[in-house]
Amino acid sequence: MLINVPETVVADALRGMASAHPELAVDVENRVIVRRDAPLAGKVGLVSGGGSGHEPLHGGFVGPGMLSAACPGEVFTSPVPDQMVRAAAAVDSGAGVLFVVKNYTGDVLNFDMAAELAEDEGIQVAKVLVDDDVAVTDSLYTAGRRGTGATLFVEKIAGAAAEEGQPLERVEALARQVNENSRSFGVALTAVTTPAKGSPTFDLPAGELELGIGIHGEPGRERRPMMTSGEIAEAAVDAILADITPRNPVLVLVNGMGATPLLELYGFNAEVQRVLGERGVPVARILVGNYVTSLDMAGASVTLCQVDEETLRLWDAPVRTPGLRWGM
Amino acid sequence: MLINVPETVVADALRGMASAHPELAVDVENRVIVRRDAPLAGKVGLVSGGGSGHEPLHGGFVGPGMLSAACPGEVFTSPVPDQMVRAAAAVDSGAGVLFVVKNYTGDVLNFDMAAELAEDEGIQVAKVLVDDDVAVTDSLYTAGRRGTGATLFVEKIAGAAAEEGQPLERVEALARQVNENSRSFGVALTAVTTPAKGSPTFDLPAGELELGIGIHGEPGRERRPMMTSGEIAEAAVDAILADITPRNPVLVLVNGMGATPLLELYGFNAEVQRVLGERGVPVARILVGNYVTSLDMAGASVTLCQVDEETLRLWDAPVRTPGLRWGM
Amino acid sequence: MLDADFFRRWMAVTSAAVDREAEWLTALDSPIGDADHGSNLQRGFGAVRAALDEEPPVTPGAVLTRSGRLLISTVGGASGPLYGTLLRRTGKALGDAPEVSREQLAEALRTGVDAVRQLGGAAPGDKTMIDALVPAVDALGDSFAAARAAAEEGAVATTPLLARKGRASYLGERSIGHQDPGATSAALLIAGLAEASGTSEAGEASGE
Amino acid sequence: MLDADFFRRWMAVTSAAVDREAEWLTALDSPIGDADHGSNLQRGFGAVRAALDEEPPVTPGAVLTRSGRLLISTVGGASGPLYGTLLRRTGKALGDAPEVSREQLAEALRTGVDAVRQLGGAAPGDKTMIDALVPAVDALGDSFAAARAAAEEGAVATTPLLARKGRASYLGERSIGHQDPGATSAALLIAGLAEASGTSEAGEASGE
Ligand SMILES: Nc1ncnc2c1ncn2[C@@H]1O[C@H](COP(=O)(O)OP(=O)(O)O)[C@@H](O)[C@H]1O
Ligand SMILES: Nc1ncnc2c1ncn2[C@@H]1O[C@H](COP(=O)(O)OP(=O)(O)O)[C@@H](O)[C@H]1O
Ligand SMILES: [Mg+2]
Ligand SMILES: [Mg+2]
Ligand SMILES: [Mg+2]
Ligand SMILES: [Mg+2]
Repeated sequence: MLINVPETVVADALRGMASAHPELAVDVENRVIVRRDAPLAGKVGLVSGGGSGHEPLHGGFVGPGMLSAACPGEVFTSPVPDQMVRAAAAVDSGAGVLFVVKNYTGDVLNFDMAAELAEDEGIQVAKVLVDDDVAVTDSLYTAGRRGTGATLFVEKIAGAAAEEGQPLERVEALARQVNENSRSFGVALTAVTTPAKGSPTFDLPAGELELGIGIHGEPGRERRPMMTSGEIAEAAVDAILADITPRNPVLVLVNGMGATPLLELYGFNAEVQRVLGERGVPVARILVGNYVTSLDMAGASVTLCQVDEETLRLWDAPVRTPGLRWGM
Repeated sequence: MLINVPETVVADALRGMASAHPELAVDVENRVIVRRDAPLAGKVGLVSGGGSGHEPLHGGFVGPGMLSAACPGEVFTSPVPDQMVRAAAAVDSGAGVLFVVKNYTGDVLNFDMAAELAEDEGIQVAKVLVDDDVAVTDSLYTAGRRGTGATLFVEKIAGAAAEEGQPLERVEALARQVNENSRSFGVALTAVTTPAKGSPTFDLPAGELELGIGIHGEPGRERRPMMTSGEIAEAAVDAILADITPRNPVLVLVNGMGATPLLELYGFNAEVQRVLGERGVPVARILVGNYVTSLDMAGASVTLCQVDEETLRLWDAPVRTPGLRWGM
Repeated sequence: MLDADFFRRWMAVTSAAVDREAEWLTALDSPIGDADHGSNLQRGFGAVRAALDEEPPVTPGAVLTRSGRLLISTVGGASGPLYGTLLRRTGKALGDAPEVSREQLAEALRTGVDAVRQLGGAAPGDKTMIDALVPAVDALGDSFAAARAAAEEGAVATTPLLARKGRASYLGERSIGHQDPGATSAALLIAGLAEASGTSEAGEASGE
Repeated sequence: MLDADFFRRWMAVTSAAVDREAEWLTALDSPIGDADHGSNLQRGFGAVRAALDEEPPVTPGAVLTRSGRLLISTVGGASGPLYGTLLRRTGKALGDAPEVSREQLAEALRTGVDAVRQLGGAAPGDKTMIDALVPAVDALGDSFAAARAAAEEGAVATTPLLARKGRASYLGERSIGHQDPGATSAALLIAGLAEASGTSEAGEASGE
């Protein structure tokens, strides 16, 4: 691994972000990344965060048109409430703050505690849970579905609404709507190696793959002999379509888990588009790249997000962050 | 690997690019990626290309402010002259075409043949060789230095000049100047696996690294026991500074080879910036990410490019490509 | 009776145990989790130990509330808020008494465990730390050693269970056959009581 | 004398040999190159074979110029222009004679090899295909079998050399100890002459 010591990986990365992105205020010690121009009068603050190792998510999505601040935790470990409270205080203009929380026990608990503490400090806080992964059985008796690729859609679309000055309830409702209209499915071709462990988290022989994986290096729901890109596209799209039947056009995220070459990812996108075409799903926009990653895991995920006129407009709105940028 | 069969990897990727980037004209059969608005009256055409497996280079750098067209070869294999002639014909407005060629025997020979053929068709062609890798001994009796990270700087800055309507000689001179002022050095933490071979191209145990690697999965100049990110930064920067002493500020590219997580890459950037600071090298801009990759290789390269007021202005100029985008 | 010193020792020996077993905890967290449980708790209990050394609280309750708050502020993940809440609520339940009995601790710890159950929504049998903590609290009335044995048994007994909470639940059937890392660390925490009482084998005699 | 049919056979057996040895060529290209030499030549000679089958040229020269142009258009990399030039220039040198002697082929091939030397700038001893081609052309005056033996010897003799051209040159000293993939494929090409002449063991007797 290209690191100094496992203990400083996150701090080192934040130092590196600080120098590469002078447009962001990176507080290395307290682990918050904030837009330099925050708080903006009348603007809702959008705060997210989660374990590190998913870059550019979330720190790379801070900037005009997207997040106001991000809180990076240790690798694959949700951040602590102190970070979130600090971020909320830094971005709140009085218009309130929306926490975008991926549905993991750790993230949920820490953001919940932070929301309580921030409210004690007089900040109005709303929360939206992202839980788009159809590989996980959803039930009242489990931790529910985990949040993966849809996070990008939620942060972008809610971020655009906040940038326009829409009020907290509206930004929250949009974020919830985007999540409800999003579904993801991922596959892994290799296991992940975390700095702390230093070796792959599980054993995955070269000729096999894991279907239905998350973004924390955990094994998936099922192991299978290697499949072609076309077969994987069918498995992923069909798993999603078994859960949701898009009537409106969809945004498509073909997301690399980290170590899959862009060349392969584009090829995978070709197959995903073929399958969507065969299944009659209309496509509005396509994004291909490494956006919600899992360190050095090889593999990919597909996220579909059904949009209407308004959410598509907000998706297309200008954004200026290290990880996603257009229109400015 | 996330592929169908090795034989269709490049064609599959081009189909995937075509759907994801409707703003580009992707000719899958003939393997050229062209700006939809080309040729633009009076504008110099900027054409590059090379083996596939380095994405986003070059196809991801086609668009306003950068390349007019790109020719992707097979994986790690330079494209054939037919592609380059077709690309030149597609983008030439009469103002001439500049070929940006990475200095590899295959690329040089094929672009040379293409230049002859294009000139036969009445297209004015100039060529610039990129040869920035200080790990390779430069001599009249060898193939010379290979072209790596500097390609991005050459394509961006020459592309901005072409976009402004500067004439061929000027665009060519700028490209040459950028190359002459650029130096790179790379390290590999893992070997690469090409679709055709299906297994790592060489054996690199987990506790060792290769210093002075290129972008085609070839081993480097030297194998060493694993070093820290800080030590690697020192080795890379010092190898560059042994060859060039920047008097002006530099652009810094901290480039991932493909499988190194962005988290580690940012951490590596922190160390590169520390070393540059200690060596007294003034820094104008920093770019961190996977731009000139080597499929699934883990590792990173550092490129420094000394700029003056004009080249810095052209670097900052708007660009709108799949791989690099700002200002529009 | 157990004084503040005992509780500081408890935290110290737990921290040492976590250091010693960090790799194992992370290894347990690999096949059914995200390979961070060991480093998470090392970070947290390391911070607890440092803070208690620097400025030792003078009541049992203060030691635990302070420790719990520190875990919440330094661990993150699921285990940070859960263990943090466990210690904080237990500490609160102890009030500001300068000394407490083992029975009082057992009662307070039950309050703490209930808070964890409420916060995380896990019931016994869901393959979480609850499966070590609940039997430990039940046995604590008897002795530290009994509590330790019960916790260890509870941790081992998570192996055949299907996970319904936490990351392991994502694996469905594939979570079966692996011991839960959080139940394992909970057993370390409970074992720390016996160790802190100075007689890890004959914990019954001491600590009251 | 050698007619167009012989030259088409030459290309066909070379294509078959490249198919057979593709993995080996790519394996040789791994430690000192970029692991594509086998697939490069397979693609090229596959295209050559298909084109010659579809529309067979009627003179030896035309077979080779056509094949060379096809290699240039389909292979890419260093070997595409180099092998393409080799065949194209050799074919041009053969003119439009309907039949040529082995001696005429040897002379034409020398022109082709010279063009490769000029194009790539490699001299004998630089650890490239030149190290198989030059001795082969020298021996071709004697017999196909002699040419084949010389080429194979030349290829094997690249192993201890330090590469000065092509990708292997980037490795400096580390290029020593590996056989050059291009010299190896050049030996396959030359061996194809003997095979095409129908008497790979007694090539001397045939082909003239
Ligand atoms: N809802 C819950 N209730 C109780 N304990 C839980 C719950 N979710 C997870 N745990 C415990 O937390 C442990 C994992 O902790 P850790 O690895 O530090 O956090 P994370 O899962 O966020 O990576 C699990 O082994 C389990 O015992
Ligand atoms: N300048 C040169 N002159 C002659 N032969 C060369 C030269 N450069 C490379 N070669 C030959 O080409 C072979 C490599 O071909 P190939 O792998 O197909 O192309 P690439 O190096 O572009 O990947 C080398 O083994 C060598 O024999
Ligand atoms: Mg975790
Ligand atoms: Mg090649
Ligand atoms: Mg964990
Ligand atoms: Mg090669």
